Amino acid sequence: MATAATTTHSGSPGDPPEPSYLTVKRGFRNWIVTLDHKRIGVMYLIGITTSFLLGGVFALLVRTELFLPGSQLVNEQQYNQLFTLHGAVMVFLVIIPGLPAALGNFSLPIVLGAPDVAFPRLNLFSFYLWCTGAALLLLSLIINAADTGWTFYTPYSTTTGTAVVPAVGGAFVLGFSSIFTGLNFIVTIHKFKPKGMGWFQMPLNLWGIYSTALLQVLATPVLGITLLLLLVERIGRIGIFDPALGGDPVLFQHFFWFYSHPAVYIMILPAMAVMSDLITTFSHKHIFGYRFIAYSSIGLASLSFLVWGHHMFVSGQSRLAGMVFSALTFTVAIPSAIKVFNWVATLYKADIRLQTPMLYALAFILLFTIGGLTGVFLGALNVDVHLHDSYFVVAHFHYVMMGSALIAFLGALHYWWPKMFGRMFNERVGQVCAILIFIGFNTTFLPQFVLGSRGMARRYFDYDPEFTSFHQVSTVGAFLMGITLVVSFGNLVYSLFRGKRAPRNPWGGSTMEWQAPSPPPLYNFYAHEQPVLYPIYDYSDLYWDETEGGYVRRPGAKPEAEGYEP
Amino acid sequence: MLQYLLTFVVLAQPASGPGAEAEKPATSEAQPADKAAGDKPAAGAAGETKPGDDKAAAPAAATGNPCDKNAPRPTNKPKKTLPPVGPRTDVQSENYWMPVANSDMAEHVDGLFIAILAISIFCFVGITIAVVYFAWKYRSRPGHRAPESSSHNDTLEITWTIIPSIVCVIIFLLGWKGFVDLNTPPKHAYEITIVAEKWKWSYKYPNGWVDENLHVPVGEPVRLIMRSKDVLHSFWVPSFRVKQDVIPNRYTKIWFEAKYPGVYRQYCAEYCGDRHSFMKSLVVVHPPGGFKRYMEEAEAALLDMPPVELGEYLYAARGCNQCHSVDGSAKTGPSWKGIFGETHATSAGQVKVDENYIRESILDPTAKVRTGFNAVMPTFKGQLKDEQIDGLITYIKCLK
Amino acid sequence: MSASEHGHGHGDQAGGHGHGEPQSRFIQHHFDDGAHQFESGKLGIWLFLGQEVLFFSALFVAYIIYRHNHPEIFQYAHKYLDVKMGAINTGVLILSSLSAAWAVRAAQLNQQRLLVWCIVVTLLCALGFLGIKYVEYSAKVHHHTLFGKRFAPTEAPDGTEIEQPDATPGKTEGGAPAPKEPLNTVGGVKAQPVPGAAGPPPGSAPVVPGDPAASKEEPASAVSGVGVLPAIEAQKTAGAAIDTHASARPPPNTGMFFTIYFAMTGLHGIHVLGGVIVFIWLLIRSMKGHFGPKYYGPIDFAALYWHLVDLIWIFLFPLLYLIA
Amino acid sequence: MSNHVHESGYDDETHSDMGHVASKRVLLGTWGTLMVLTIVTVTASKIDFGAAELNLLIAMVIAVIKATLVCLFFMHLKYDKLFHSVVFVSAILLATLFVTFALMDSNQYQHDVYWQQRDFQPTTEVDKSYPALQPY
Repeated sequence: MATAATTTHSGSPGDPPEPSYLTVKRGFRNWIVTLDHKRIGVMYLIGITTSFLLGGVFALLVRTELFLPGSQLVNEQQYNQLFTLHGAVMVFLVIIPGLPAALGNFSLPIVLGAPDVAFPRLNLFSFYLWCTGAALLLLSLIINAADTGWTFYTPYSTTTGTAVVPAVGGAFVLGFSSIFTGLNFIVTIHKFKPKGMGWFQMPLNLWGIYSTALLQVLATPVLGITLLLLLVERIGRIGIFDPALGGDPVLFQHFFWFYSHPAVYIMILPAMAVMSDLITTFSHKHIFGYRFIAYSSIGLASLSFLVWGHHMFVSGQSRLAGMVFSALTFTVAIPSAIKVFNWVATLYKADIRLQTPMLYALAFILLFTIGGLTGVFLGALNVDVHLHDSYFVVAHFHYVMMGSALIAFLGALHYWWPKMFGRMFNERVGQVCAILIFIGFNTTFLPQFVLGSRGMARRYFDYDPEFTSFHQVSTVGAFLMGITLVVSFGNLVYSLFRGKRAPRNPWGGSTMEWQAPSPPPLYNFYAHEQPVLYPIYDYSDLYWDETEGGYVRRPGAKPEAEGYEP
Repeated sequence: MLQYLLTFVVLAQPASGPGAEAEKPATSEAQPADKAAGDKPAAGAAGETKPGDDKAAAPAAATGNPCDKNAPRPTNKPKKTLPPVGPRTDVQSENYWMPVANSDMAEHVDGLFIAILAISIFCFVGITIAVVYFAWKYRSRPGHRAPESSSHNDTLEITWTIIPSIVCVIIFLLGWKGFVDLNTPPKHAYEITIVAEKWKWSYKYPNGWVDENLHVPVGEPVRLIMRSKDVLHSFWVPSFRVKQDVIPNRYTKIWFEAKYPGVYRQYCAEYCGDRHSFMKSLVVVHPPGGFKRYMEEAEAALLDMPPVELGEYLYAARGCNQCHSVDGSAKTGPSWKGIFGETHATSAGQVKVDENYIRESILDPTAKVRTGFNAVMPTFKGQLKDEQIDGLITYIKCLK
Repeated sequence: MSASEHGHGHGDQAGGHGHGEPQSRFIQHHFDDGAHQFESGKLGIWLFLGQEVLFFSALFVAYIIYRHNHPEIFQYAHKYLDVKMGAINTGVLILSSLSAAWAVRAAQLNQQRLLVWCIVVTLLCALGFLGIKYVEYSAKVHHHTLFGKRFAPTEAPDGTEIEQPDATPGKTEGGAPAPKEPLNTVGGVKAQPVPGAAGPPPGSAPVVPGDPAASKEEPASAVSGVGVLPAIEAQKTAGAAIDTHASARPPPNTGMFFTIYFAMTGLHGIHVLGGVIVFIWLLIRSMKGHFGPKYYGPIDFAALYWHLVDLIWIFLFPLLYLIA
Repeated sequence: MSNHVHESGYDDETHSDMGHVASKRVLLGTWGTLMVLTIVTVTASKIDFGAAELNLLIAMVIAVIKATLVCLFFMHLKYDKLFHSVVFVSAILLATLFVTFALMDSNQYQHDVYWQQRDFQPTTEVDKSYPALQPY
């Protein structure tokens, strides 16, 4: 697609030759039926941030309730509904579509220099599926929110009187939105790579998105069939999971976790992908161990199918299966460790600029390390017997989901914000927010490790008095983090109106999206300015240009030589 | 702890009174309880001892119709009560991370936990120092250029792949060894049945006593056979580092051996509905001998009711209802309705159904088998005490 | 997984309108040329088929686990299915697979009339398949051999009358009627807890300090704790025929076979319905002459999807119908 | 790309510009074999081969043969890009992985399951204690 015409970048004097994708067709109707991947990405972003704030409100309600033992705000059933919806909204609505659909949709075609994704109408259809799923979840919230936990374990989910069917229906539909997004991205990466960009000249962001998409396509259907069987079981009493009719509740757990473990890798792989790009851009230095990071992404994707049993060590799974799954779980720890070591090695002898996205990236490395290491506790069989379904697990998965995937989402959002909306956010406020979120997050979830190992069970409305002090520290941390998140989103939205005009390349990125004007036109590049594939992660000929207010390539920079290996 | 011992001393007097015969089995707790697969179920803790003041209970027959369940209780005999459970003794623990460890397996788990914790802190501190140091040393400042550095180094990559793999394999093996111990209870463990239902645990002891707290002897392996009546629950005692889900359509088993007496907390760990956080109980680990006394108390309390009611309870508790009906319909065994006093043909000729025949067919069922039924009834010799047999006889007598 | 959304998934892989000669009007703007769009569509449909395989995989897992653990149900219940109908259905689907493959060939060789005919044959076979399925389902409903609690056949597969233990519907899930849990009624005589029957009266039950739940409800020391477990084991070991004439009656929980039968064939039927909708849409477009050697993507992808539906039936048929 | 492609069966060089054209001989041949195999599998199920597993094994072998035939010839996998076969086969491998692990586990704990609930009637009816709500 990208013809290799070398062009010099004329600055952006006066009005640009083509209107940007935001202004090309105004009006609500044009946005609703748009096929442009950037607009769909922005619509996803709006949907996801609102569901994130909604999920956050549920989280803060749960934390306030737990400030003291006994009932403060809500009774036990409402508490159960609160944590169920917090789980369902955050997992199905925010974090699974978050990085792949919102930011992936926006960045994938531009990084490839392509005008759009492979199947634009399928892309819009996925967004409508996401909206239907969100509507169904809200319907469940309005009627009588499901109180089964986001895992919908039977036989409780088939015998409780709350509105489980809309919630399960919503998750079912959201599954298909995720499948079609994954399918779209795999075909785009296969068929729309520019000339000269082979598999090992691709930015690492695409490796992450590719392995996530593989997981989305091959794992999510099992969630679809599981939730379909759950719906039919609850309404039609077919008896496949119902112990009285011969069904087996542990079989439901096998079905559910066969999807849900690859799902946690759907959440973390795009985060790792973006982080690889972020760290190398802000270290102004080539990545260390490109092949190892690329292979570990694919390794994680394939190993994630083998390990789902470690969620079921104490749930009636046999001893043999427990042993097999525990052994396989440790193989999954290795690729993550390789990635972290390679990122730290990238920081060695670099030229690090601690701007907001980089602060989020460094926070990601530290929080993901804690998250990964606490996973080792839960992988060891007899330690997991004690720690399973305790607050230790709650802290572990919040470190990996919130601490890693959400922080990476914020980092990537700040990284691509100038490109998406052509505005620069306030750097100082962004940095302060990043640090406060890091502090707030740790105050919230570090005490929960101790709570868990001391014997506080998960999903508890009331707890023994000796755990009170830990819960109070955690609640304070939760409010600090909540407020800072709102401030950081406010900072971004404020920049839409008052922000400084963004240059094409504010951070000095070497990948192709920084050659596009920000915000890019409808087909990502001006007709006369087709993108040139420069060697990625080679920052030698990028220098800061005052007039442009951003990084510019030296005019003589030669495009990528054939078979260049970053 | 003192108050706890006091209540034992006061109540324990009658048990060691004149009634205790010599043939009480030596290690009473160790008797395997009503074990599955047909081996001889023993009578649990209490042997043939009869609480001293039981003679007073006999007069129920003297005061009129024995079948009258709500006959007035003889006033001079107060209702037997069991000692209340003391306060928890596991609030403080010397290990910052874990509650007090109360079994060898728990100590093994603590050891592995601390080992992994050390490795994790070492790795985390190493990475944090590296990140902070690099971020500071190579921070971008005027005149600072990123010095030349290689873009990959295979030996380094191989080392930081091999080392974590070896550490992981070691942790896995240790974890697995502990898990295998957790899943292989010793042969002679004392068995307690646990039934979990929505928001309540019931612990059923071999002598028929059902309690809402788990009472276990110290130093003895105890095996728990658990099942649920409705949704998933999970039996978790943090001090024993033991957890196992309780599933509606099957038995799940777990075992532990308490090392120190005391009262420990027990939780439900698998989400099971509204009052999930209130579905908890206490594990009372009795000092040596204390458990046997508690079981005797429970046994005495269990027998302290009019014979006809005791007979009715045993009809259901000991599974007689599986084969004998009370509404006249024949099942695997003959119905008990109205058979008292009639003569029936049996394998040993015509027999009048009276107290002796009933007692004999309970203790030696195959002696005189009713014609038309096959001899499949298991014997109850040694399982039922005399008052229990009298209770059953009175109950059959009252079944008109 | 509604068919329309799946159908839609196909459409835009090679959407676009118009009939230009060098570049068919259906080539969308962001593709280089027809081949690029076709290859993208082909990869997209293959990923979709991979996803479908996994979508059905959970049902095959349920089938294999329940058959492995309770073969007697499958031996007994599969006789209710009519092998003749199943075989006809397999033949019908294989024929429709042939006509779908032939339609692709016709499109590639620009034989418009043959293309239309092949699609019509495929559609007829698909509707024939659904018709036969409808006949089978109504037979099942008539014989009350449905899933879960609703499995209450009046006669066994070989026609012999099944003696109903008692008319109450609740009791029919096979095997002897499970008597009520003796926990809360002592020998069926009294409903509420027997005061003091098996332990101290509620008032003086060993109340755990600070736990409100204990005293309020029925004392935990209710009846028959120890009786439950050994009673079951005693029966299993004592060899007493639990029920003298169990052999005539269907094995317990036979409804499970039909749960899996209806889940598998129902989901497969929905996919056949999806295929029918896609082929009707393709019939309309091929009658308008949209397809030719330059642009036959939709036909090829619909045919691939159809072959997968046939593939799944090829596995369903022996697993459900041919259990010796 | 010549618009007209001559009729005589498929030959390698005159592909239509995009995909491979399957010849009539291949299509009819595959169809015939599939029908024959269906008849074989139906008759095979009527003969009793001793162990029940043997029956299942034979039925599955025939089904796999039929499936490969459909894949190779009807779905053009034989003449198509390798990556399409990789995707399809990896999906099938994941399905078999799922089957084997779930079966391994379920088989291990089966002896604990009391299948015939003699004494046990759990409440499968929906808990109506919640305010005025039907279980939908």
